[in-house]
Amino acid sequence: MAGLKLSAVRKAYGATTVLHGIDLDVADGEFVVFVGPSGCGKSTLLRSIAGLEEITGGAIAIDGADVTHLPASERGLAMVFQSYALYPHMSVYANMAFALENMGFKRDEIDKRVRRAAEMLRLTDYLERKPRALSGGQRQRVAIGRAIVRDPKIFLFDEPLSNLDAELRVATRKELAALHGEIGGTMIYVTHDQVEAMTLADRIVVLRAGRIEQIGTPLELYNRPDNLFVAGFIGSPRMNLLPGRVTAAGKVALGEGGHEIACATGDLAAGAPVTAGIRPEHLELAPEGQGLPLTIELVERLGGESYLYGSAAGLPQITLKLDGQSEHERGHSVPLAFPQQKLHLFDEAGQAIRP
Amino acid sequence: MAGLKLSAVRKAYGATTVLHGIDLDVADGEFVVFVGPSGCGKSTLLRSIAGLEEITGGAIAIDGADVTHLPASERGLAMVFQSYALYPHMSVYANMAFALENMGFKRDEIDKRVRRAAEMLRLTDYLERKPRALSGGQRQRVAIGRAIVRDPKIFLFDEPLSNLDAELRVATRKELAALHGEIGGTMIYVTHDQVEAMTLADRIVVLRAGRIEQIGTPLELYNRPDNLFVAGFIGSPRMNLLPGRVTAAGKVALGEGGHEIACATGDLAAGAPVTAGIRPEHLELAPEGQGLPLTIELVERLGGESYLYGSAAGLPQITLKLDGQSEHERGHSVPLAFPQQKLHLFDEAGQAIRP
Amino acid sequence: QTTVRIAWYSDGNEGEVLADLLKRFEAGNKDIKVVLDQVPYKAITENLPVQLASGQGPDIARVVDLGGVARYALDMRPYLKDASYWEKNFGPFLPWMRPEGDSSAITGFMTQLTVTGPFVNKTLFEQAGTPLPGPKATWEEWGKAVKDVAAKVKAPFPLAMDRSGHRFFSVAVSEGAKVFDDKGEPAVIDEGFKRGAKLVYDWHQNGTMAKELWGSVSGTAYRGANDEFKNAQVVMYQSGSWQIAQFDKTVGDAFDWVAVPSPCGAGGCSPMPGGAGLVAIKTTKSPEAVAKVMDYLASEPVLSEFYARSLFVPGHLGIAAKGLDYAGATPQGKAALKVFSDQVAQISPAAYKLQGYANNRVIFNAVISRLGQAISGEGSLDDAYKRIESDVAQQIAERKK
Amino acid sequence: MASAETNPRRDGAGAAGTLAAPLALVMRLVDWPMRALQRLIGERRMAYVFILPNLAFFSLFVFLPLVINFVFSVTGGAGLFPSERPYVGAQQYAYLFDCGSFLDPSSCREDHFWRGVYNTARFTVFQVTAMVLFSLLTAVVLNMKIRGRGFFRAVYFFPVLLSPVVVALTWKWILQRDGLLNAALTSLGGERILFLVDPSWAMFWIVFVSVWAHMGFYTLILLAGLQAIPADLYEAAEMDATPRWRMFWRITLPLLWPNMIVVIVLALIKGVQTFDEVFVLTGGGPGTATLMIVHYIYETAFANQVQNFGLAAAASVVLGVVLFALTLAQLAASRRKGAA
Amino acid sequence: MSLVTKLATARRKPGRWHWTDIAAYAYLALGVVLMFGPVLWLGMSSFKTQAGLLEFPPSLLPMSQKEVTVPGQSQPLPLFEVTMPDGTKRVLAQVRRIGIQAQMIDPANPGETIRVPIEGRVPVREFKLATENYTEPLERFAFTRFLWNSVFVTLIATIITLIINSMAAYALSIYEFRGKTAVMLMVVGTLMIPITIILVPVYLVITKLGLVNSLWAVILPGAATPTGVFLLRQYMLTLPRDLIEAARMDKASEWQIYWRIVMPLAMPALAVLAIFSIMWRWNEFLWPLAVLTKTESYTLQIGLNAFQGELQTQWHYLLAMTVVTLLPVALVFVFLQRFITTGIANTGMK
Ligand SMILES: Nc1ncnc2c1ncn2[C@@H]1O[C@H](COP(=O)(O)OP(=O)(O)OP(=O)(O)O)[C@@H](O)[C@H]1O
Ligand SMILES: Nc1ncnc2c1ncn2[C@@H]1O[C@H](COP(=O)(O)OP(=O)(O)OP(=O)(O)O)[C@@H](O)[C@H]1O
Ligand SMILES: [Mg+2]
Ligand SMILES: [Mg+2]
Repeated sequence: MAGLKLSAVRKAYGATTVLHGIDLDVADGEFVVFVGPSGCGKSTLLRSIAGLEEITGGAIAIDGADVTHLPASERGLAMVFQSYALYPHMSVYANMAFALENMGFKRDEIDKRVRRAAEMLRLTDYLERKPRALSGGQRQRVAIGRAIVRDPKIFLFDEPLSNLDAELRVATRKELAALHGEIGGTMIYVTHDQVEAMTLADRIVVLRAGRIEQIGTPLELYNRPDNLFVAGFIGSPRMNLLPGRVTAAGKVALGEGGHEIACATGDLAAGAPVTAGIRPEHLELAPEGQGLPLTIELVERLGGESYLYGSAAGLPQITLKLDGQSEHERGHSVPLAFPQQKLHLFDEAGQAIRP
Repeated sequence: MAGLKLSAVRKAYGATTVLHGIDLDVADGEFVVFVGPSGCGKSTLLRSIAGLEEITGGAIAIDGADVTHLPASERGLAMVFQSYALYPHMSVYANMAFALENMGFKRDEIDKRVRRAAEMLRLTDYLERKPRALSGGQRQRVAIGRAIVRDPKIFLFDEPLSNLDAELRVATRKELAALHGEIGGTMIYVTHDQVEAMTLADRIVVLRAGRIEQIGTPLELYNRPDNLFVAGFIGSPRMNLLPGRVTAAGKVALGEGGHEIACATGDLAAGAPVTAGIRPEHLELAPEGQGLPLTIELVERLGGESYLYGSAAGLPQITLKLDGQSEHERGHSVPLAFPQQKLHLFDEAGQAIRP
Repeated sequence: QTTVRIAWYSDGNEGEVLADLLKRFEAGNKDIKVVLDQVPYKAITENLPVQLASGQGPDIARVVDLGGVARYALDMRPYLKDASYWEKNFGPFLPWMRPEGDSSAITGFMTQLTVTGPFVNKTLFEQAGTPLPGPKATWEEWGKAVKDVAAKVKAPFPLAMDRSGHRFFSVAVSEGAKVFDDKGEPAVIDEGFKRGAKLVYDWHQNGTMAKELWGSVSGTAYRGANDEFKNAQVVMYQSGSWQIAQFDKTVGDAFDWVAVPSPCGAGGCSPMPGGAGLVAIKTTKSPEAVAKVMDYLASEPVLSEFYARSLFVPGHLGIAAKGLDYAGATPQGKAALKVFSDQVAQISPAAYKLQGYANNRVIFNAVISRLGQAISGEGSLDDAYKRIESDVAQQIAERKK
Repeated sequence: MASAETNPRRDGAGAAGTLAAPLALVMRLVDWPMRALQRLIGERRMAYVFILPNLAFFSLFVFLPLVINFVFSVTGGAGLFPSERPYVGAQQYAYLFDCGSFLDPSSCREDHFWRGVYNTARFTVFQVTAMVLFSLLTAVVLNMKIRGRGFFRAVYFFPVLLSPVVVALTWKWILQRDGLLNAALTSLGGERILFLVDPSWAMFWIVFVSVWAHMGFYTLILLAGLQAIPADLYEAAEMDATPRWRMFWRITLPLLWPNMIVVIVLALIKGVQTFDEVFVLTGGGPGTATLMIVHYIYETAFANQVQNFGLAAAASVVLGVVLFALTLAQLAASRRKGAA
Repeated sequence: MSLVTKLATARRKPGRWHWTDIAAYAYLALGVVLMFGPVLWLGMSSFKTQAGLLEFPPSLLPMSQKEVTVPGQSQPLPLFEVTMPDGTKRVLAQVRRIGIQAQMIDPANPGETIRVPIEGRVPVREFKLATENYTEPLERFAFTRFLWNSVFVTLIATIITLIINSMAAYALSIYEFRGKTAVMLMVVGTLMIPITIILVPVYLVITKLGLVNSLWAVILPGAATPTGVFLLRQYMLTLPRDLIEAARMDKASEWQIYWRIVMPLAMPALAVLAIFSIMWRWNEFLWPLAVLTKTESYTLQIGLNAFQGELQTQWHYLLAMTVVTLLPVALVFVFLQRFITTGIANTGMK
């Protein structure tokens, strides 16, 4: 187990720069998740850490030792690929033993380790099978097993669950959390699934176009996004982001309608254009006659909760989440209240205004 | 636009029967969704309706006319495939025009129809592109456009959104709902996505191993599942299903611990084994010292809501959904209350006991 | 122990016979091991020259292109037991195997002297009720007679002639072709040649000859009609002495066949001589041993046995003079062998000269190739004449470079 | 049991059978020096180590001979070693291209070369056309849901494994005057046809035999292409009420096109190279009606008494240039497909 | 073409016979006859006697004339069915033939001689395999020696080819390195050079290496086949990159990745190359003929062709020996058949 330190890591393919100087400290035993939109460089960063890509600039240190120019095979890391990359011609056992053989372990030591990992992952019955005779979830576990047996300094995961179906994804996610609890290794995990990131991470790193937007615990990101991008990216359904304008300290007028809400505006002068953000689950229904009137365009009732999509003059579509099975119908108008303590405000550059 | 009537539709591949007599009436303009676990025969049923599979028994009538032995090309239906099945060598325009050309339409009529559909689907700018130059969502729209231009009697969809990523899926789902509102055609839609089924359907047909388990509106299925299967299948996260035993009329003891809850038991005699079901969102925290004590094993905080997974003596893992960011931690014990009106009870055969 | 390797191709059973004889030699000469490498004929014509040119050849080789290989031949004279025996018995043939400009070397002997000549299906003549033309009959007369017979008995090949330079020149020389000018340089196209060529060309035009042999392949490829003759589809087959063994074995008593003397023309009644020589190769490491083997094989009793068992016309004057008893042959075969042996005396000087000419294959190949084209309708005879002359000139020029 | 599975022998070799065990051992022993080497020169430069053996063989037995061949083509005489051959410059090429009119081979100095060129061109065009049509037809039939598909595929592929000489011999035995085909013809009351003596028939039959022998290979390529066409496209087309013929022209053919290009180019290249089969079957005849370029080269270099390596080499250089162009065309075509 | 269109798009329902099915089966049946027929015919012909081979019309099965031993005759006599002048038919044995008359006797009644015109007799024949077509040449030549040489050449050459070609293909498909394009161009450029046209230069190289008459002279020159490199490379390009990277993460050396990961996964392509290599090597004729001149180094193809003389070809032997050399190909075909169809389809010969 080991810590990891990235200093100004840059990566360019020819003329296009994919990573623009990434700085990151990962503590020993920490579970760090990279999220970000497709193509933002998550995989590239992970592969650079692994040594599968040569970085263009900066340095990578594992446990204090510089590994920037070490080939992948000598960094002592383990990686779980999105495709699992199991050796299709080898049995599960051989798949797990392969790395140990390469490292020159004795036959009985190999056997001991493989069996222990197999037991932990409930794979003991499948050791003789070839990967193609396994289900998706089992394959995924073999891929993890292959990483575990080596007792690596750091585990790297590149969207390991994205090939599983919804139900299995949930189950495996929970297993992964349990596993981290059990072996406690340093783990770096790439995903674009909200829920995975929120539930697994000690810390989340939000990437965008090769730059880090914010680093923090899941709830920090949810509760206090640093900027518009993070605010929009974290949370599902997306936060409602409504353009507005500061009318006075503590007052923001929304959209063209100019509906005024109370909101901490920090140092912003009156007239400054801002964006007010509020999550669908935080919007409340105001008492009749007050609040912003919202004309409902679509109602989705999922049983346990309902989503209302509606429009208000001069504002983008607003999503509202209600518990239970809402009675509202398309065409109804409901008054919206914006609870002040749940509001987020962003300045013209998209930076959060902290109260 | 037309109605559809299936009478005792059977389908067998050699010795294995895939559909065991399906009866279904779809009204003109209705949006019907087929759901069910993988391999239950959803696609087969849809393809049988389309005429791509010859059925082994029963009859299919469209608008009252028997089409059982008509080939697909003469049934006048349109289908959107999971893979979209766009002709890769033809432009978007040609893809949409292909069917019309086959049907012998005049050139300007074709042009008119294609352009109208393209407009409706916001594809006008892409008409000259080949499918490979389109994004996933655009391709999906082309596939729908190809169906629309023909003005078919019924639209058939086989998991049309499953190849899209999460965000796009949500957006397209809403578009589909809007489209149905606009053109109002009869639509039959296969999915295994809970949310799609709940939000799009007028009625949902739950299939299991080639048989219909229940037909009803989404909320009917959510609120009043006919049996254990539907109860477990509809709703996410799954309903907690807890084995128990009737101790007296209106009383059920759960698991080995024998925690007793109040519940309408219908005609069941004391001692009858039952399953009690309650959805994670309906479980409540009881006042301290009362209720079933649940030891928390895992907490997932998603920001707007939290899931608690815990165990109680002799019962399977119980999931509990709480609004907001729960303070509970792993290892804590919380007391559970089972609100009677939210409880579902199923007899030994899995049939719901209606109060 | 020295090893002597012989590269040998076979048409019939001569390989077996030789192997037999060599075994006896080895028994008497423990210090010499003789290995007989039996190869396809193709290896001798196409690969042996390359091998010899690169110094990789065998010690002894059975070759047909005597003039071509002569450059690589070993003069065994210093090593032979009795050179005069060789001169006496192989005299006329020794020059064939000598390098150009050499007039004394002894490089090998003829394993077989071939003489071209026609075989006739006598039974077909009988069935047609046509008498056989006499011994001095001309080619024209034969042509008419066989056409007549074929028409009566519905044989598809009145006259067949191997697609080969030797066979053609047996006609051309009889018609008076001289082939060389006074200086000894090739002058292939003369009146005699043209008469012969016209004859063959016309035969193809009027159906006396079928296009299948001369017209069916290109270039220098050989085609024979022995299979068709055996199948009684050929009335007269202009081939040569080497066919006897085969006919003897495979025709059986299906019909009567006879060899007849070479027909005549304006230039006489000469057949073409030819054959395969066994030649010692210069690059050998042990010329003494080679000479010893050759001496053994050329010795009269051994060679007699060889000729007799393989049913070859002897290329040894002494044996020829004595006459050979072909013990294994049927009366028909014996008769035919006699006819051919007698024909040796009829060979004209022009024919000898052509056979002895080092580059004779250049001439043969050009003639076959170009005449074949004319016969199959690609160009006229005159075109063919021009091409033959230029082909010959070109290749000889290339060789001299 | 588990350790047996991990034994590299089992992993490494598969079908190679008994040879596998010693081979695996050798390979394992090779690993030590290889690992050391890798440490020395780095991971990426190992590529050179892997390419080296093949490159060495290649240079020695292909590239060097090609160079020697070129040297032959600019020298003359009958000598075998380049040192024995006088330099003649472009003379051999001049001979080849010494023509009154390129359209009339008989006006050329090397008329057989030009006949070879025209015959080869004609043969190639016919052969490619027939090859494409029949392998397409066969692939389409084999792509149907047919019982015993594997067997039939094997049947059509089987002649590909025969050597050209066997192929030619087999058919010669059928086509000659007294062959099977004429026997059938005469027993049906027809006249014998001299298939290999009539120029048009001869050309027909060499095309036929060539298609017979190689069709299986191209069929497999097309079959792979057909199978790569997603079935749901046909279903979509069916839903679109597409008539059958239109499905073939508008869907099957366009989507099969990349494979068709491969087939066309490969067949083209093979056609230009044709030699053995035709040589044994017709010997280039009747006359020179089926004389191919390679046959000309062979004959010039070997069959003539004066083996004219220089002229043959010049002709082969010309042929090589043509083949190289065709190969590049194939590459370009497949590139374009790759981009597609 | 309309047949093609129908066939191309035929999607039939199970259990129903569309006319295209019938057409397809008919076409396939024709295919079986056309593809197997000629070779079968060759095989059967190889069992005919030299005379039987030439007869017209040819008999389907190897037949030969029946013979009887008749008392008083030293040799067995051939049997004929004879149409007598009165129209009756009798089976008679022929004693001799003189011109167009044959002297015959009735085997049952050997005393009486009957004269028959030769057109009036038809040979009585029986089924008989002329196995001597096989045994004679095999006895005459050092068959086992040739066989061993052929097997040795074929196997060793194939192994070398597989190894060095796959190594090169591995380098060309997995790595980026300087000079890669040049190497690729060289491979592709020579893909289509027929050996016939560089026979002499290669011979010179072999001579200089002193390999003439060694089996290595046959094995080595063809080992670095451009076709093999190309085919294997195309296949390896389809292997997932992830596997190789996973192996690197697993601390495998490059050699191990090649040998333990890439090779097993390239098995279908290797099998195809193996099949082709075996065929090429086994059937090779022109080249061994040029470099092998000693009996003890002959391969089967040369050894068994030695009865092709200048003036005569002994067809019965030639056919029989052709069949002999065909057998291993047939075996290879039977065993590796399943790889052929999948292999070529996937080797991206596209
Ligand atoms: N070999 C390459 N050459 C050039 N550009 C590349 C290469 N590999 C990746 N890129 C580019 O680098 C960027 C980052 O790619 P990367 O795979 O890291 O994205 P990602 O965040 O993992 O996306 P996803 O969520 O889709 O997996 C992309 O824009 C991609 O196009
Ligand atoms: N051609 C076929 N032959 C035999 N069985 C088949 C065939 N096609 C489908 N089946 C079987 O029919 C059953 C139903 O398949 P179907 O594709 O309709 O399932 P599905 O509900 O669409 O599943 P999914 O959600 O995975 O798409 C499956 O068990 C499948 O194995
Ligand atoms: Mg990625
Ligand atoms: Mg399905």
